[in-house]
Amino acid sequence: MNRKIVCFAGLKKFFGDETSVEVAPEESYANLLEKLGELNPEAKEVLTSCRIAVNEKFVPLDETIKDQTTLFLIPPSSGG
Amino acid sequence: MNRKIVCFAGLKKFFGDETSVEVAPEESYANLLEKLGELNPEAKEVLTSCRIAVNEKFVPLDETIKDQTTLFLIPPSSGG
Amino acid sequence: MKHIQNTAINYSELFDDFRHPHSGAVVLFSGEVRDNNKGRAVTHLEYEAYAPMANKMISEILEEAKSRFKLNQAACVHRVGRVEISGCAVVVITGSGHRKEAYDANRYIIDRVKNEVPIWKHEFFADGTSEWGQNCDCVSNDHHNHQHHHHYERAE
Amino acid sequence: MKHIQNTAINYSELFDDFRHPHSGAVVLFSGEVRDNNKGRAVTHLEYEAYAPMANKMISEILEEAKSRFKLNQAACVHRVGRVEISGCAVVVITGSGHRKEAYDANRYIIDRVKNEVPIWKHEFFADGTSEWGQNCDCVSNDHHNHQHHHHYERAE
Repeated sequence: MNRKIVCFAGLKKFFGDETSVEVAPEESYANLLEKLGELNPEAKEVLTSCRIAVNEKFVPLDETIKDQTTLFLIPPSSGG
Repeated sequence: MNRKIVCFAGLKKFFGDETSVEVAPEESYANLLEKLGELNPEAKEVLTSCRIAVNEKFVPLDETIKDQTTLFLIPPSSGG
Repeated sequence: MKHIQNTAINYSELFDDFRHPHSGAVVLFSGEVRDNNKGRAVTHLEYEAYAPMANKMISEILEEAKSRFKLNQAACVHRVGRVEISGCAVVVITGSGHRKEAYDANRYIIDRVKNEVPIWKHEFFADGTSEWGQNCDCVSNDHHNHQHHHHYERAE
Repeated sequence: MKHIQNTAINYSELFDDFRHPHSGAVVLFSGEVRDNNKGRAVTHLEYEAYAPMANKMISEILEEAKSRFKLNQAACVHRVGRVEISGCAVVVITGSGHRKEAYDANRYIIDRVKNEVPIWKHEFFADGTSEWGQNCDCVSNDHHNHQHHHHYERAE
């Protein structure tokens, strides 16, 4: 199953505004971050501190990717 | 020597806008507060927490009253 | 006088003027008149000051805060005269590179102004009485050990 | 969106509207763009946000602050888009009966907004380069143990 991933801020340098990754059933969000790191090894460091949001809520990374909606890849906040 | 004392806020109830007290040479500001307490015993309690200012500066109460200028009797602050 | 005024404090204007290219954090505190105090309905306040001394002391407190904290700017204005409910009695503005200093300095200034500067609050209550404050924020009834424990009803 | 906007923040108006008869203390924090950061001259910033989520999270943080502290009111607006030097990037206003709560709640809100809400700062430097922040106020170089340690130069 191909999942659409929306990227923000500095992540766009590595993946553009959005990218997509093929995920198998039972894979977790952490697995998805790993795959993104393989896609672009330069992004590996920042990916270790990224969170993932689904439906405007952060998801625990060890959870299985469950729904069909778009994933949002959230780098560390730097507002204010 | 008769000293003029300017009063503020709640002190006016006891002494009016200003009052005067006769002080002998070598008397301290603390002595002056005592005399004011004798003038109006109801004021004794608040006088224990009053400060005295001369030339826009607080003076140590145990100091001898030394100059000719007006004394300002300063009750506890309650601004803000 | 710069720090004492008997007309409404225009904090918007004070704040708009308070820009500094090195300031990343600006904190404004406004002390306002509440409609109640210790369970009693308040109609308005009147502030009295020993104005020249109060002005001088506030100026000194601001200078001390600027050197103690890393402030680019600091301002404080206190009202005298009648202030209505929700009216601004005192304003403190601090500007610094980072927010910690701006907050800490702001609080330092207002605490010292409230505790030390010769300004007095006269509270007018809905029942027609009035009282000279008493400034303590302390909720405790143990007022014996500090010096701000007085309130004395005014004979009307 | 109530808490995210791409036009200048009119803090004077926000502050003027922020009156409450039970509030004795109103604290306003304005986070502004400094002309320098870590020794480098800054020309301006641009903020990006995952706006619907940021808006929702700020709203939740305000509600939590209101119940955690004794606040009568709380407001927060964050800019997106280009903000010039001395421009306001974020404003937080809190109103409470007493000043301690107003200060503490204000700081609680800005700390959480800066650390948690999906908003990102893009710094533009005088030398023509730019960088995505890096938000930490920490002065220490030991960035290994917390999660806000990234900055990555953008290929222009």
